[in-house]
Amino acid sequence: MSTLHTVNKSPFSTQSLLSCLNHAKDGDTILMIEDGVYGAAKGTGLGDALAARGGAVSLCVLASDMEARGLEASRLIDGVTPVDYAGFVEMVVNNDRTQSWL
Amino acid sequence: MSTLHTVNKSPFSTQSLLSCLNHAKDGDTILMIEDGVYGAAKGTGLGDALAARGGAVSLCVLASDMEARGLEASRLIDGVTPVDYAGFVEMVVNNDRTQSWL
Amino acid sequence: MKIGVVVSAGPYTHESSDTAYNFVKAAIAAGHEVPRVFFYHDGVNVGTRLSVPPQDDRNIQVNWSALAKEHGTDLVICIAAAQRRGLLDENEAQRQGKDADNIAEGFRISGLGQLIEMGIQTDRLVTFGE
Amino acid sequence: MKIGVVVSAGPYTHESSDTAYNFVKAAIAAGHEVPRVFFYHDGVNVGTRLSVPPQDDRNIQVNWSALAKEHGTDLVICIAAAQRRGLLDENEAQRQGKDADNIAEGFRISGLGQLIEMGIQTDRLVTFGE
Amino acid sequence: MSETVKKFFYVNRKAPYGTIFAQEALEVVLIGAAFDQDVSLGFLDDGVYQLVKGQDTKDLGVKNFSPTFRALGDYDVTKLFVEKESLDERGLSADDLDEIMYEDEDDDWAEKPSIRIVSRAEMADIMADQDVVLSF
Amino acid sequence: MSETVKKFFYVNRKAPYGTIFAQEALEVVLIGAAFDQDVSLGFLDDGVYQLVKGQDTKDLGVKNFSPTFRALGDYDVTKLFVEKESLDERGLSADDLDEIMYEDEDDDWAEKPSIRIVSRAEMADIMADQDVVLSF
Repeated sequence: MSTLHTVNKSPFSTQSLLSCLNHAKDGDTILMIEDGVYGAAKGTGLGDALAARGGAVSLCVLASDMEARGLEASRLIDGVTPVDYAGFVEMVVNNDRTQSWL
Repeated sequence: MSTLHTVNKSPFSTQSLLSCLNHAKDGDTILMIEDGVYGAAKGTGLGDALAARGGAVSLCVLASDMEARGLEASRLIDGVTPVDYAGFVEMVVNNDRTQSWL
Repeated sequence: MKIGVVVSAGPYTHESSDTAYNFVKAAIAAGHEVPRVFFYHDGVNVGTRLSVPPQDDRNIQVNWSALAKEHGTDLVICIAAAQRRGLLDENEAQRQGKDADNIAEGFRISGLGQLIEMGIQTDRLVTFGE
Repeated sequence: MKIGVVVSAGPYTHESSDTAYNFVKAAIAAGHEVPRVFFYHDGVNVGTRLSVPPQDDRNIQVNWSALAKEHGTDLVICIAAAQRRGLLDENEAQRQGKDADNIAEGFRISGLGQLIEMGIQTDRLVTFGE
Repeated sequence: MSETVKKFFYVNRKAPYGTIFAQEALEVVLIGAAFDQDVSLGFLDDGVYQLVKGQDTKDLGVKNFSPTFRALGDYDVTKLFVEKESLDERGLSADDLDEIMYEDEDDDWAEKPSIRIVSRAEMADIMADQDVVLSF
Repeated sequence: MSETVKKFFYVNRKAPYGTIFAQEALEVVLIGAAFDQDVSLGFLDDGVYQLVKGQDTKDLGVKNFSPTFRALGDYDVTKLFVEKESLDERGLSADDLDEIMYEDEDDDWAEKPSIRIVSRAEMADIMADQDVVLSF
């Protein structure tokens, strides 16, 4: 039994990613979409908090939202995987529920 | 030359109040409205940051938004003044410009 | 698998309705079923036929209407949320004494029960919002 | 003093249009002039005459229209923002080949220049938004 | 209605009045109650503000929907989980919240509190035990 | 038009694409440029993301408006203040931003950068020196 969490807000303007990290359980997946993709960039204080959960929780980011914002794969925190919409659908199917951190 | 700053977001969900505090200058006024009124409550970590600027910056909160949310005057940080809409208008007039931290 | 989708933010203003549209297309392409999309909060505004986006921009309403036509997806707009925000079909307009309606083809107005029903009858539910 | 006001969030969804309305009433009551209110972003949706809020709730559009009638306040809806979001007057509807319009009495549709002009011609400008 | 009983969870993370999400979430809960599912509500982050007592919207001119929470028991919605850490961070305690009761039909209609204060870890466990999560 | 020249300041605090505010702010700047006022733009908090180079919205299906910033010089909008602390917090530096140039008519049409990196304290000073502040 696992959950897919989606986060669509910048972690620098809202607390959504932080709250998501505080509630995600081992084996869950966090997918960063829309302005949420900024949370996947390394070199920030938040990035360290995210990377710390990287083993227990799968971290993904929506590729088309990265590209729109000029966020290159080379800037991603180690262990964060870019996915396309087909991958997004697969994650929804492969987890028991999806929770959106709006 | 002084500025009225309005903050309408909860400081626990967005960074608006913090960013406002980081840019307000001595002699300015910060008015907390809508969900921003939660920033005026004492007993929180953020309250201390706000109180620290309380001497140099005037801190106000819109009374009707406090009442709607059940925030009683006794819970306000020392030095924060509740105002009504007439007071809001006066502050707009008495400062040289108004900046909304949306 | 049956996937239900909720759209709860307004078109153009927030990216959510675009993300939802891309997601639904991908889900159908992968062989899943998206029997219904439920539009709530400002999401109801996706269903207005009066919007005229710039020529070089996508037309969110037209995209959704085309998707409904092609795949039979039931696009349901919440009646309570729609009334507040001024989104009406012909029946509602008549009932409310309004002289115009603005709902687009492929969308229909119904109650919140349709959202709960979607939650019961689908295997997964995904919300896209503000 | 002349005070200009910008409303940039949608009605009911965000409190901003209520706050703006209360502010404008208080400013006029205090003897100031509010020559214009400019509606931008989702704020344009304040001006639809098709909204039907619950009986026990306030009617945001009706309140603004009454204010415009009583005090002559110029309620301007941004045309570019309005087109995207499906807010049209009769002229615009005709020009865009749409079969309905939805603007309320007391509101008018015009360009962004009206916002800049308001900034130039008023002594203060206050923005209420999302 | 359907024979299936699913666990429905309503996630409330936003303050009341500044935005309509809290109020429109409650409208879903009320309609959803008719479907005989297993319903819980979670209040965390700014969502805990929805339950603060003493809300008075007279001067604001909008509808005060907080009394509706007290009516939820009549609709058999009796599980309102409130996160302790979210209260703490906001300088609030359980005493600052409205008293919301229900009558337990399995216990001779005894009056019991609907609000249950839970830790963040417990809230995470509750979330992980749901079939349908609706986020507001 | 009016004879008055006022200092107009556009405050950009939001990221592009997730919401429309950045794009619709730019639309105001373009129209406003015709009014011959003293225009500056401030980019702080998530607003600095608007200027990041390499934006490609092809797969997203929305319009890429970032090239419009490079055209602002033609409209005599040449003062784009970017807050250094906001860049730092996001792991960004000036090198990550688009190159935006203008031709200085007072200096023999020399090409000069429109983007000026300023400290938070300088941004506060710039804000405190304006007549009209438009927030997005």
